[in-house]
Amino acid sequence: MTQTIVDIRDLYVQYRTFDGQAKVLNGVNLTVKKGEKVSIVGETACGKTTTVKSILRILAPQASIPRGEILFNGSDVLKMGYSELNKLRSSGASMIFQDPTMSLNPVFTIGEQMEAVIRYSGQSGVEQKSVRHELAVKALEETAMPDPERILQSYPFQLSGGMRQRVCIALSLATPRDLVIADEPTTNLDVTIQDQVLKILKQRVEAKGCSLILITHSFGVARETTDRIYVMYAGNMVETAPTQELFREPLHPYSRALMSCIPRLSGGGMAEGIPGRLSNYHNPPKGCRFAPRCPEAMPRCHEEKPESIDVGREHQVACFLYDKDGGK
Amino acid sequence: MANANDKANCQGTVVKRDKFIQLKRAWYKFSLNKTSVIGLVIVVAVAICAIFQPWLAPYPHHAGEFVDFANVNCPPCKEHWCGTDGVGRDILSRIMYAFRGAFTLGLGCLALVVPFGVVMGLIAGYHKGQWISTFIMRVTDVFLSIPPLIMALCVCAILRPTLFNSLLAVSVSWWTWYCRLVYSMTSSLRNEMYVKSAELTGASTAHILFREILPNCFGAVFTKMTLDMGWIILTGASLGFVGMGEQPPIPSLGTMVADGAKYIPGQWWISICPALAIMIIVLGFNLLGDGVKDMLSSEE
Amino acid sequence: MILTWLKRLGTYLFVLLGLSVLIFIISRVAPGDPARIALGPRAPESVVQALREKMNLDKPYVVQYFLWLNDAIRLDLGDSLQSRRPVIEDIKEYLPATLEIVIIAGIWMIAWGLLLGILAAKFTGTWLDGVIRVFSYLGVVAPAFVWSIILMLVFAYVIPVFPSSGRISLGMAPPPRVTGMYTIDYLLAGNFAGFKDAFVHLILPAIGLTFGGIAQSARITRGTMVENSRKDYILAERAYGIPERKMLFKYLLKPSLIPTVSVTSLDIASIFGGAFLVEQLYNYPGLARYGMQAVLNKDLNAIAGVAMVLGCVFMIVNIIIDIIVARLDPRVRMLGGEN
Amino acid sequence: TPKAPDPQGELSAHDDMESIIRFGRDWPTYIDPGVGSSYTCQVAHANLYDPLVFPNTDGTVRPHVASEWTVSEDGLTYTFKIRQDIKFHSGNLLKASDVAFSMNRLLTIGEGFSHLYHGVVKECYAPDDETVVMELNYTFGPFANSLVRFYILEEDLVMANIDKSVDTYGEYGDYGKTWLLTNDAGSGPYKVKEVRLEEYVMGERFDDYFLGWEENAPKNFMVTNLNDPVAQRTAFANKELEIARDNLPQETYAEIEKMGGLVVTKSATGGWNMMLNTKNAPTDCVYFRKALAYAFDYDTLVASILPGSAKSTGPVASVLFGKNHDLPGYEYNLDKAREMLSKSKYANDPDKWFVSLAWCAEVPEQEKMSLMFQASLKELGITLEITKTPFSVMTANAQTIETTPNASIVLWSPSFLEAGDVFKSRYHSASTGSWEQMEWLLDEELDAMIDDALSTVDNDERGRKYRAIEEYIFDLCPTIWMCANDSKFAVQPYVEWPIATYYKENVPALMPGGFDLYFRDCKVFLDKK
Amino acid sequence: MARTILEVKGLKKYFPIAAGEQKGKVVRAVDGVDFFIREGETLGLVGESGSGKSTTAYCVIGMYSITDGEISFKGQDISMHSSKRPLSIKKDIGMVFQDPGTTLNPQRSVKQILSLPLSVHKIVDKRDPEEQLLKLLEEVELPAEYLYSYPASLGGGERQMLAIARALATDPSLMVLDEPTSALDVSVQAKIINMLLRLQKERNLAYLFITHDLSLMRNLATRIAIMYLGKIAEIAPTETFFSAPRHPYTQMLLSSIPVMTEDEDALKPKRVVSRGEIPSPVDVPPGCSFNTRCPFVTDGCFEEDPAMREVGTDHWVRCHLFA
Ligand SMILES: Nc1ncnc2c1ncn2[C@@H]1O[C@H](COP(=O)(O)OP(=O)(O)OP(=O)(O)O)[C@@H](O)[C@H]1O
Ligand SMILES: Nc1ncnc2c1ncn2[C@@H]1O[C@H](COP(=O)(O)OP(=O)(O)OP(=O)(O)O)[C@@H](O)[C@H]1O
Ligand SMILES: [Mg+2]
Ligand SMILES: [Mg+2]
Repeated sequence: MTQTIVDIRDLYVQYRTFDGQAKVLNGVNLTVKKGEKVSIVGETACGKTTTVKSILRILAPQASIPRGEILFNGSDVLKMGYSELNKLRSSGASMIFQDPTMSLNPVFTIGEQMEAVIRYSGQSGVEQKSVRHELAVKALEETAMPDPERILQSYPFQLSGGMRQRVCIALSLATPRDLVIADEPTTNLDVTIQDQVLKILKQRVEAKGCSLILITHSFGVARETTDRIYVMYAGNMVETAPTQELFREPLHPYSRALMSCIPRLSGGGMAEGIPGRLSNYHNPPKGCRFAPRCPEAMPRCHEEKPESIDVGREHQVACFLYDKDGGK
Repeated sequence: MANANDKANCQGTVVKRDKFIQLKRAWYKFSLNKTSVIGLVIVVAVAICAIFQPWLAPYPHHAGEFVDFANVNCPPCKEHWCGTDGVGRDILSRIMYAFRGAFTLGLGCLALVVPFGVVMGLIAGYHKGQWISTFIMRVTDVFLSIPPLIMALCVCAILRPTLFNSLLAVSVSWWTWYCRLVYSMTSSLRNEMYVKSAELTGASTAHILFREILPNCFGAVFTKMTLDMGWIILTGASLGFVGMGEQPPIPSLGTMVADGAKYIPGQWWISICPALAIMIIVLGFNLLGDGVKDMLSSEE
Repeated sequence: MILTWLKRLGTYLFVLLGLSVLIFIISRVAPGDPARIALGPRAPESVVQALREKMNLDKPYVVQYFLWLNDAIRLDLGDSLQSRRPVIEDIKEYLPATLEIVIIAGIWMIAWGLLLGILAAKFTGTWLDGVIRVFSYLGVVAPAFVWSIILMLVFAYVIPVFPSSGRISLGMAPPPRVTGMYTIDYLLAGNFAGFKDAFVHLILPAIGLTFGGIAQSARITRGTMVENSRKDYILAERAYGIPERKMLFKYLLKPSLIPTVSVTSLDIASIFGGAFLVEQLYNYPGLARYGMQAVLNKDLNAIAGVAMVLGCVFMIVNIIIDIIVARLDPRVRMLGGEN
Repeated sequence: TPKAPDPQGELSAHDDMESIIRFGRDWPTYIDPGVGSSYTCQVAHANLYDPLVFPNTDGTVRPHVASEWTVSEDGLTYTFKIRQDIKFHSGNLLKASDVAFSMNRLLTIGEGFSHLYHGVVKECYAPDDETVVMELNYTFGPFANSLVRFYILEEDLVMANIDKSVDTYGEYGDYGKTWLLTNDAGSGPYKVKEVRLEEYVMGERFDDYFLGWEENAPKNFMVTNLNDPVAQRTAFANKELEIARDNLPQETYAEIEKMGGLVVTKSATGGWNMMLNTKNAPTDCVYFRKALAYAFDYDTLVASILPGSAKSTGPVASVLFGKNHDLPGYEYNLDKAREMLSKSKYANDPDKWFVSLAWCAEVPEQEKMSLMFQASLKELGITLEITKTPFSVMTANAQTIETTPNASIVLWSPSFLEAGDVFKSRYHSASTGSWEQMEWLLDEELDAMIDDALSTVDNDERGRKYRAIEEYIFDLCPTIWMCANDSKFAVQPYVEWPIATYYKENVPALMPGGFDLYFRDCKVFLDKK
Repeated sequence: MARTILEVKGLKKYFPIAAGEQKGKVVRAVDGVDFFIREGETLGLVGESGSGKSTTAYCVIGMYSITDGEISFKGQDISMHSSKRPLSIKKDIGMVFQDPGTTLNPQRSVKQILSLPLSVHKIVDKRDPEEQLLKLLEEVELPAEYLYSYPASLGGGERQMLAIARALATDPSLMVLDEPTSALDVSVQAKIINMLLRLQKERNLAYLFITHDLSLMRNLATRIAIMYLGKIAEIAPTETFFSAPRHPYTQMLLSSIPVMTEDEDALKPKRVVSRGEIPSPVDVPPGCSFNTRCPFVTDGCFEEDPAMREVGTDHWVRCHLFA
């Protein structure tokens, strides 16, 4: 059996706001195996970023984690001390942020930032500046960046969005890692650039043999990049399945509804969209959070929170429709 | 869709609920920070002292033409909580009266400065890149090229020392802050799509400046105003300290500190009490201002 | 790049010109006859009339302005009423003293402002943050003169550890003039006792001047650091496992310094303004006290001179601050800031 | 040969600096006797320069630079014999031509104390090295007494330092004014050691002084700009100040006394005057002025604000020659004040009852007086607007009738000790436009009386005329004579100051301003410090 | 065939660069664009970021004064800046911007926002102005109670609907929609697009619809124009565009789209893989501007800028391959 890199179990996260506690994550389960590429797909504000930020424990100070555990290579991230955590961050997992404009320090050159990351990666032999420089050049070259030397001397604002995102990829893969988390790395990029960046990301991750968590809005991106997909809605993983299987047979009403909304290149008109709005996190529905919008909701859905049910190999869905003794 | 009755109903409730929520939210954010509540309390208390001085002060007439050489330099005691000064006047009563001057100065100055500065800033910001904007902004640079207190002193030097003149002196360079603030906000707000769409609809410049842009500057301007009250009172106190404020017998905080400073440390209360009064009122406005800032900021 | 700076220079020149108009207006709208005031009440009318003509007071204001400006450019600012010397001489004499105080105060302010700001940001929400917050409120709620009075009371009177007046102790010979700043001149002359004496005289007034500035910059530093610490790039750097100390003092501090440095200009303005009262209190013979005397005595040539010179000095300060900001912020440096 | 560093030498230099008398008040702007006239300038003049004659403590004068003098029959020609053993600080001998030069310079510049001689002295020349002749335009009774204000400058030195680039005084350029701002050209007991603008003037002992030196006489003096009462008190406590200025707040004197300082009251030659502008409404009405005079609380003033001061009964201080002792003085009586008010031409015009008053910012006690006056005028329904005015601004405002406030509080003392100077400097039309007369009397009859009295050589006759004039002025009530200027000084216990000793022992001692701080007569006992 | 409502000929818009290293140069945001829109149809304008789509739209609505070219609307010349256009034109062209968060003034209530165009164009129903506003809200399927709330309390999709309502207020015949749904979730997007389609049918509206989402275009547009570096590379009816894309750039774009089904995969051209980035519009490469990325590039592409050629009905391509 392949080794599990990340195992999130029943994670709850809430944010303190002036309207009270926003109960964002509502018992999230997620596992990533070694070398596996998974993606989390969901609409805006469903808690994707919150989920992955909690892996690195870089949540905003208002956040609290009342329940759950996050096992990274077997040890619980939530119980780690500072040095352990630092080790996790410098050599365990790394993260690429959504907005490449915002995720590079504007007043340092790319070179300075890359070298700092390499310097503190815990690798041996990086005390020398020249070594660090070489590593940085190499990392950039691997992302197919032209003229790495020039890039290293540039400030972030001098680069285009695609280049910045490639720099971020280079940064996160400059040193050996077990896991790369990419939070919507291509949302702000053009399709052609997105295509290139995703290809590079995929290729680099595969070459280095590390695992990938890719967050995206787009089923298309998820399909073309990853092996397995988590569908997230309002702080819950409603469904997970290997990519092919999910597209062949989406089970959760939300997955189905969401997929139908996506315009197809092949035409066929637009679907109606999902009625209603994402419910408010301060006062979430008691049972299934999708129940108020669900066309197939049953009375039970409004009362109880559905647990994940195995419906196939690596295919789980959190819906009473598939509960053996539920529903009907 | 709905009958008239229904409509009225739902509108009514919406209006009310919305306003109520808005206010409650504002207050929640404001009161989240206990210090801003303290600030509000201080400011209100000081305002009450100033307004009701004749009824609240132990010796209200001591703020006017009054001397009592039998009671000079009396240290703080039961009768005179802050002691008496060199001609026997009750310092507490005078401080309470002096708050009036401080408020008048602050409010008067803001009343002069804010409308002018804001309009200038709106014009300059909206026309950024055109000569009118450059001109206005260079003029503000000129006014800011001398530290404001020095500018105020120079202006005071040539005017008769009165409250109104010190108000003018402070205002001479103060408007530039509002001009700059509103300028920078306007010059970015004018690129907001809602401004563009108002323009495209064909709305007049006045509408755009005062209805579309100005309301969005209110928050920042209002925050600055509360914080500035403190600054203006401080500047006024500094002017008073060199004898350029209210003239005797009307008490002014800065003048009281200056006059009392001659008697330090023997008769410390003559100077220290008004100095504390300055601190309290300015502290009040600062705390309040910070609270207002938190309240109006979008961040939680 | 050069072009940007040239353009800035043009702006500064324009501002100076505007400033001169402003100062001219201030110095000429005042009531009274400058010639008569200059010569004293008993001078014969003929002498006064002659001076009046010499001072061009009989010409229209516009002409007067240009003549005045022409003189001013050649550093001829007229004679001071109080000292009877050319104002420029007085300025040469006093400016270094005030600069000395402002520089010391500025350094003191920036050092403490940053330190406290960083500490407060680092320990957000702890008691230390609270203490610093209280301190910064104290700093901004009282004007410089109040602090000076209190400092003088405590450190010159109750515990007399610092001198309360003058630039150097009595009987101390001033150093040979090189820069006019005693501390530096003493050092240049190798006289350490003198340096110590001059320095000790600077301490109280300089500290008195900086309370407000320290508080302001501490607040702003804390604010921007806290704000920036939520930025993605800081999260990213943290997520790369860069040690906290390094984060704080390098990756977080540098971008956060930009607003702090930018508002330093305001703090320096308040130091200059405060110096007008504080030098007076400490009987410190600097340009600010000279200016204050000029204001009190309606010595218009001196007021104009002081305002002009302080305007220029302040402008230089602003240029320096611009340069520092440009150094800190590559966007400003390479794209040339807004405006 | 270069000297090896000598710690001993440094020490003795230090000792030298210890032997100093420092007096704090304001900065003596013009140590040039041709220009300056303020009190601290007078102090500097008296110590840096020598006058032709020297004042005695009884108001008379004794020979000084002039060893003797004769007056012609008609009283119009004075012939002075000049001592030949006086050295200037430059080392040159003082000659008669220097005296003539100094007088001509004084008259040409027209500032300082020139008004004492302006119009009086027709010509001044030196027929030989030992003789100076002064010819007068008319007889001037107190001429010899007035010469205490005439100091001798070294002609050659001044001429060598003239700034020719300006032509204010024709061929004399600036008459050496610029150079003399920071240098002296005198022969006095002290010579300028350092002038720090706006700060202080320091003098050091002139060892070759022609009258020689006594033991323990201070080796240095300093007049510094130290006006603030707190600074004064602190400096006094730190022994950085030997003589604290007059007119500090009472509270400060009390504290200085607690520190062991000696506080003495100087006997008054002048007084506290509230000058009323007799040309501006409403103080142009004599009854209105009298109403004001009756509304001033003299008793509280001498009891509480200036404790120990004597009341004034008129313009002339009681110790001066020519005082009219029959004058009753005004008293605090609001009924009388109301009566006067009803007689005034503004009786039915209460909106004119607005009086502006300027008090001198340098003298804090004046504020108390103003406030007290304000309170009692309020009872009469008169509004008093008080303005704290720096002295220099007061001077500037005094230049025209319009800018002169209705009332100005000024401390005034005569330049030489005779009633004549009071009249001439305070009430004669010639003195209008200066701070010394803000009354703007411009009364020709009075002018004539004053000129007449001053030209009277006979002492008794002159005294009689003086008394008549004082009565005349008293009736005009142009001034509220608030009280005598019994101001206080504070002295360190390690300093012996003869005048203070007189004051302390209540020996009548009169000295024209400046000569009271004649440091050569003082002693500093370093061992007591 | 329907009447042409908008015609753009040789439109150019250059922005001078005011500061920085490249001061003095110009941004060639739009560099010679020709197209037309017929009544009731949707012209989709696609292209990468920075290709000049928005600029073209802004020129059409008069937000920018154009550098060169000609725009006519219903036969009337409207090449001038909006401040010089007659009110009737402004009334007839509606505009919806990309980010619903920024197009609505947060300080103004829904009522004020909706009233502005009505009062400016003096089409207020005097008797019952509120009724008029409610009708507008109803038209975009927003509840009446929103009239007194502020944009902040609306969701993203609702805000965009409000923006559409505002554009509809003056009853225009042409709507310019600049990426109206790209900031929204797919579920919301579906709702809005459906609504737009309904409105188009009801009111016979013409849309100039800008997006970079080709899949969306496929389901929406009558004809599609594809822009690259300020120029239109290819313009064709939707069917043709997807079934027979001609321009290498169109192919590159199509091949880059991540899709969900095999059907879609089949539509993607396989010959062209995406490479390179769009060059800066300040330094437009000489010759054909696509020559830096084109897999079929020839020497001629570096020398001469190809002209538009018609390769089928309504199908125009700008490429040397079709010369
Ligand atoms: N610091 C915070 N304080 C309060 N609430 C927060 C904070 N960060 C996130 N939230 C809330 O948590 C919810 C989930 O946010 P999150 O960023 O995880 O969503 P997401 O799925 O990543 O969305 P997107 O696709 O827009 O990036 C949102 O409702 C958001 O408002
Ligand atoms: N006001 C302006 N000043 C200067 N350059 C501008 C301005 N507006 C747009 N540009 C430039 O013109 C080019 C085209 O911009 P435009 O906004 O039209 O692109 P777009 O196709 O709409 O891109 P996006 O998909 O990002 O919205 C870009 O390079 C842009 O930087
Ligand atoms: Mg996210
Ligand atoms: Mg765009």
